[in-house]
Amino acid sequence: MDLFIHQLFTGLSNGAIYASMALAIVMIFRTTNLKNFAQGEMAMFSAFIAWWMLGLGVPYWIAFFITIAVSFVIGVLAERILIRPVMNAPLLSILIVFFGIFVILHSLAGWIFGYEVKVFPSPFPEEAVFGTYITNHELGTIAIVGAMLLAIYAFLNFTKTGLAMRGVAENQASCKLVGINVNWMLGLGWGLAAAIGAVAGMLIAPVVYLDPSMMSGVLIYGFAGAILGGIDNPWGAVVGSLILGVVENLLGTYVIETELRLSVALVLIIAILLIRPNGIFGRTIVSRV
Amino acid sequence: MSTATINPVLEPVKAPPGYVANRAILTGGSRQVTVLALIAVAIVLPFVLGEYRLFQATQVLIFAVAILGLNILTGYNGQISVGHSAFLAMGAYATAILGIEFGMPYWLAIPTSGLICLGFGFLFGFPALRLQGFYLALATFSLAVALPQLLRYKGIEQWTGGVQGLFVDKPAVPAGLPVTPDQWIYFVTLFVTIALFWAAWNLVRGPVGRAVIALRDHEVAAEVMGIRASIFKSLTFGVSAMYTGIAGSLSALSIQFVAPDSFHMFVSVTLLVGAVVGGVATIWGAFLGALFVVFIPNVAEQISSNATWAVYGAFLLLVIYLMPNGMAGGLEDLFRRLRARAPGR
Amino acid sequence: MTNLSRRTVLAGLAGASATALAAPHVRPAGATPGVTDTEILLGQTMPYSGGASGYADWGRAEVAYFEMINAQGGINGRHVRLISLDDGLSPPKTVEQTRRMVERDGVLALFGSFATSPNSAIHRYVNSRGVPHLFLASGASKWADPENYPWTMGWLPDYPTEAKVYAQYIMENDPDATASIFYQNDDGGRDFYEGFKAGFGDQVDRYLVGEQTFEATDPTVDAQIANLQQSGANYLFIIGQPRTMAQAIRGSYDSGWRPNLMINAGSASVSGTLEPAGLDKAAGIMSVAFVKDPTDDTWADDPGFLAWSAFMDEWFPKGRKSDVNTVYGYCMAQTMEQVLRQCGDDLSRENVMAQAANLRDLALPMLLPGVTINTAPDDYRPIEAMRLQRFNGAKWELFGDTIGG
Amino acid sequence: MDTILQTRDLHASYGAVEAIHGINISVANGGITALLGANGAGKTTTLRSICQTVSTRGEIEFEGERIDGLSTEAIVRAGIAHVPDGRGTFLGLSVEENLRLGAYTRIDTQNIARDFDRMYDYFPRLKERRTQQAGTLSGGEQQMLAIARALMSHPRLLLLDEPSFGLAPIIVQELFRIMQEINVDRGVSMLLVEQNAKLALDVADTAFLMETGEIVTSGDAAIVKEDETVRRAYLGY
Repeated sequence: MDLFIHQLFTGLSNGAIYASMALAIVMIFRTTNLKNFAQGEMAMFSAFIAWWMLGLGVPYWIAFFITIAVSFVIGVLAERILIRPVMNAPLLSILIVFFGIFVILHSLAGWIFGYEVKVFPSPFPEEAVFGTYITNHELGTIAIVGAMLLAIYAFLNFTKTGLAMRGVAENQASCKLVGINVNWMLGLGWGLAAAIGAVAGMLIAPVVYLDPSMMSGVLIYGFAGAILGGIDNPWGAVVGSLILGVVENLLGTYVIETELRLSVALVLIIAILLIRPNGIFGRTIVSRV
Repeated sequence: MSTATINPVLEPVKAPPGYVANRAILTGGSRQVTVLALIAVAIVLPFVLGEYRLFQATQVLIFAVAILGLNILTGYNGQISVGHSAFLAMGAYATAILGIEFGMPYWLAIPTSGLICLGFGFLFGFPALRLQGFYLALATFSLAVALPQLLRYKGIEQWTGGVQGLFVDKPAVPAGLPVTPDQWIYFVTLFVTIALFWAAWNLVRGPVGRAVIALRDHEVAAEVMGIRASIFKSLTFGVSAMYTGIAGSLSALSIQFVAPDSFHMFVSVTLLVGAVVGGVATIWGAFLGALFVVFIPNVAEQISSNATWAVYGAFLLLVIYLMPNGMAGGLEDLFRRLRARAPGR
Repeated sequence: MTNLSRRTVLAGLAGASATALAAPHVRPAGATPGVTDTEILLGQTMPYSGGASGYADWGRAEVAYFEMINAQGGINGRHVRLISLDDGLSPPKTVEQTRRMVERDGVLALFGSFATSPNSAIHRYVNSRGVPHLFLASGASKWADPENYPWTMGWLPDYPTEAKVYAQYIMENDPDATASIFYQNDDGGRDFYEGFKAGFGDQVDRYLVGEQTFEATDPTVDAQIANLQQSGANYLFIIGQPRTMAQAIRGSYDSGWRPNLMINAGSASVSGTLEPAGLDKAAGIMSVAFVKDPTDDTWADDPGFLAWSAFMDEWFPKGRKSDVNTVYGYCMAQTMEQVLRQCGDDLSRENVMAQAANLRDLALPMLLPGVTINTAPDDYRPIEAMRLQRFNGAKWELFGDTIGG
Repeated sequence: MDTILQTRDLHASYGAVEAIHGINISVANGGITALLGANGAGKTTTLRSICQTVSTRGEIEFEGERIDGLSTEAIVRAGIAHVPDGRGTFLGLSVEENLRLGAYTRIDTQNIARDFDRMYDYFPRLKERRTQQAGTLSGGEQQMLAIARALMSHPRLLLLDEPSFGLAPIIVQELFRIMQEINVDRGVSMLLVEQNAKLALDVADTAFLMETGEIVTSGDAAIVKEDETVRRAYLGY
């Protein structure tokens, strides 16, 4: 029983990490209908920017917010410079551009900052408040992910810009016809996703340590979690990630050998997708002809 | 004329899910001459190139087959797979295990490995049918992640060699042939490549190919025309897996070693890069893509050994921006422009 | 304008691949490949890209070392050039790069290629071709097989032997304890695992109560640590990449389990592993050593250490002195240097192998006192001696006698 | 009656293919102008040209100002709303969200609330389905939604592309009745593209007739309607 509770908490805190990444993925999907798999490397790069500033003696929270702002700008610029020219190209070309961004950021980070693992500080105090099952940083991560979720949900559902963004993801031509500047919305979506990714990177780095490869695993899990829950839905992405974190741990503990748990988790996700093609909480867009 | 209305004809030109199909640089007789000339060059090549260059040429052919396999699925049928490294691994391991456990000669092991991948691809294609776009990508990706893990699994390591991998014997040169083993594996690869490209060339132009392309461009309409989507798509998946599996088999014979690390999911992305950079839904693009994925990393390493992959990524973006239809499309544009310039044509 | 630039780029691409294809392969007829009157050519593959890039300074230190030797006049009047190519730890790429170096660049020998599966991929190739394949940066036991693979020789103490040291330590010093193991699910990890089990001999079931693995892609390993904790073992032996090892050290501490930890020497870097884990949490960790730890001030006035330090300052300023991989690279390059010096002017591949198998009590400046390199035609294990060390929260402290050797 | 929209020598093309070849049309302020013609005559392209969603050459003047060369968004802000062919509904959004997007360019919050009520008055069915996903609406309801969405931007000129397309006659009648009502109540000028010429000529004041990208004739709707030759040759009834 003790082991079960322990694994449950561990799964939840892992799930929160996946969820922070999943939120960035959902954000960009909600604006552009694209699933940006360079998102993880963008988050990694953001974390390095923060680390660099902390090294210069900038206080944590100032570095935190500057990093978010810088990442936002980088996101907007990435959309403008790298994605805009291929916006009307087939999906595959865009995928390859994502891959290009992925390898460039990875390689540059290694070149500039080095490949050895680095300690990234947590903003939360180290003394555990709630026993040994869960650290303060993990609790803090869950709280921040929750706050981001609420903010994203409110932004998308209760603001005009958020509504416009959802419109852009669905039908760019119609958006122009109601007077929305689609280009700006796409840029904004990339910027916000990069900003969310920056938060994710800064939350994940203290746990997995900072190095250019820090996101390689998290990205897989983040995507899997987002797709499991429903990639068009921030709630679904978070819940999907938490489920993935817990189920994966329990599988690895009680059912199969740990080395197979990712494979089995992915097979389960596919099985679920076969039954619910838009994820557990995903919406199907009905179209009556 | 009745008042029954049909929507206005003029629609903005939308990009199809893949690229415009079948861009042919050359047509008719001149094409045949070119192909024959290329084959002739390919046959002379091993007697001109040094050993290492010959090895690279073999790798280019192997990658071309693997990329063609992916292209059949992704380019012609519009299904994106980021899991083809799994079929590469399957073909390679099948050849290794058939040789080691059953003593099967390589010339039998190559087609057998292909058939095993065909079967597996077909079976995988069935559930994959229900998934589209990125969900299919996730499913195939899972395959690429899971297979190396399975290959390392202790329970089956007596066959797979587990984390250590397996050695594969190089095909023996038939008695009396005045070629080295390296030249022989090149010729075996060349023979298989020509056969598979010829088959693909005919396949996409025949009724089956038209059905597959129709499914890509408009599934519902194709079904109305009587094309059984489920069978065709699964079959496409199978054929695609077979091509890539055969490439894996050739790769095992030429590298002489298979290990789980050889089939990292990164290889899947490399194949996809080759397909897009070469030109999706082109037969010859696979060759250009193979040249890119084999040579550009080395060129990038020469430019910067510290940030090799940043240079590689820059090359990649450059190709995508400058040649949106891949190198095959880009070359076609180039030819057209040159021809337009040439006086008296 | 766009037309122009597009064409220029195309031409550039075509030009690049044309040069790549047209490069001639020059080899003076009759002579040993890679040897001229003025130069000796060596080759290696390293993971300069991909997940194992953290080890790349091992290779960079070696390249830098030979640059230093060259500046000092080379070896017997010849400069040594080490070609160090990226394989991203992918075996097919290793084969390609190795064949390039052997067949096109014409290296005399391969030296210090990194990791087990890349070296496995070229194991047969180099042996069927008769290319010296020396001093691999891998501790798999299969490299010491002169009968079947006479051209391949490792350098590190082999992994199973290292693992046995830990098992025997537990049995001798804490016979009532139980142990667990947590290893990366790859060839290196499996070597340690098998060696650890073998170290307990027929008592393995009595001692080894928990085992878990991890993948390089696992974002966290808390789940495995929780499972190991459940086993209640007193000892935890961790093998793997520094990032995961640091997580495991921290996790086993934070969870309140706090077993006695042992880690494999390859990842026992203070700056690379223990600092990220937290020095307080790492206090008490055991490992083995055969080189002087560069962060240990015991060696502050040691001439060997000072020579290494001077080398780092002048020839490899970008490398971090706290990174033990640079020490490994330094020592390995010195071993290679010794082999080449012993060869004199007979730089045939056969003689290179013969001299590599003829190292006698070679004491290198950065090897621990008591650790020497010895090889013979039937002994392809250059380093067999090692010493136990314990981390005191600030630095490694050696204890006990030299083991093996 | 003065003119709200005037085109002069307007050309439009899709890539290399020119679809309309220098047309001159004008829309009367406060009136309903019909643009008629067969399939492929260039009617839809004409509407798209006005909104600048295709590339054009020539002049377009709206309320005395040149709008050719402006972005689509700017044209919408200037006071033109377009109900495109295929309706352009945001299928995944709710009915209310579709309407909110229609009012995207407006900042007069109180008036927006009032306009919501007005739209629901015109189209009571939309009110019933306010929170439903727009994709679940029937064709007629979607057409109503498209018109309501366009009106939410408070336009002075409404471009309508085949509002009757695919709808049952009884729905079409209701739709056209409401359109006329809006035209009269709110003074919104309309440029109506229709295949159903008879219907269009019943509500329009003026009509332009297009064939293969050119205007072949124009005039008072009532006269066009009675002109036997025009009817036979171009309108097919």
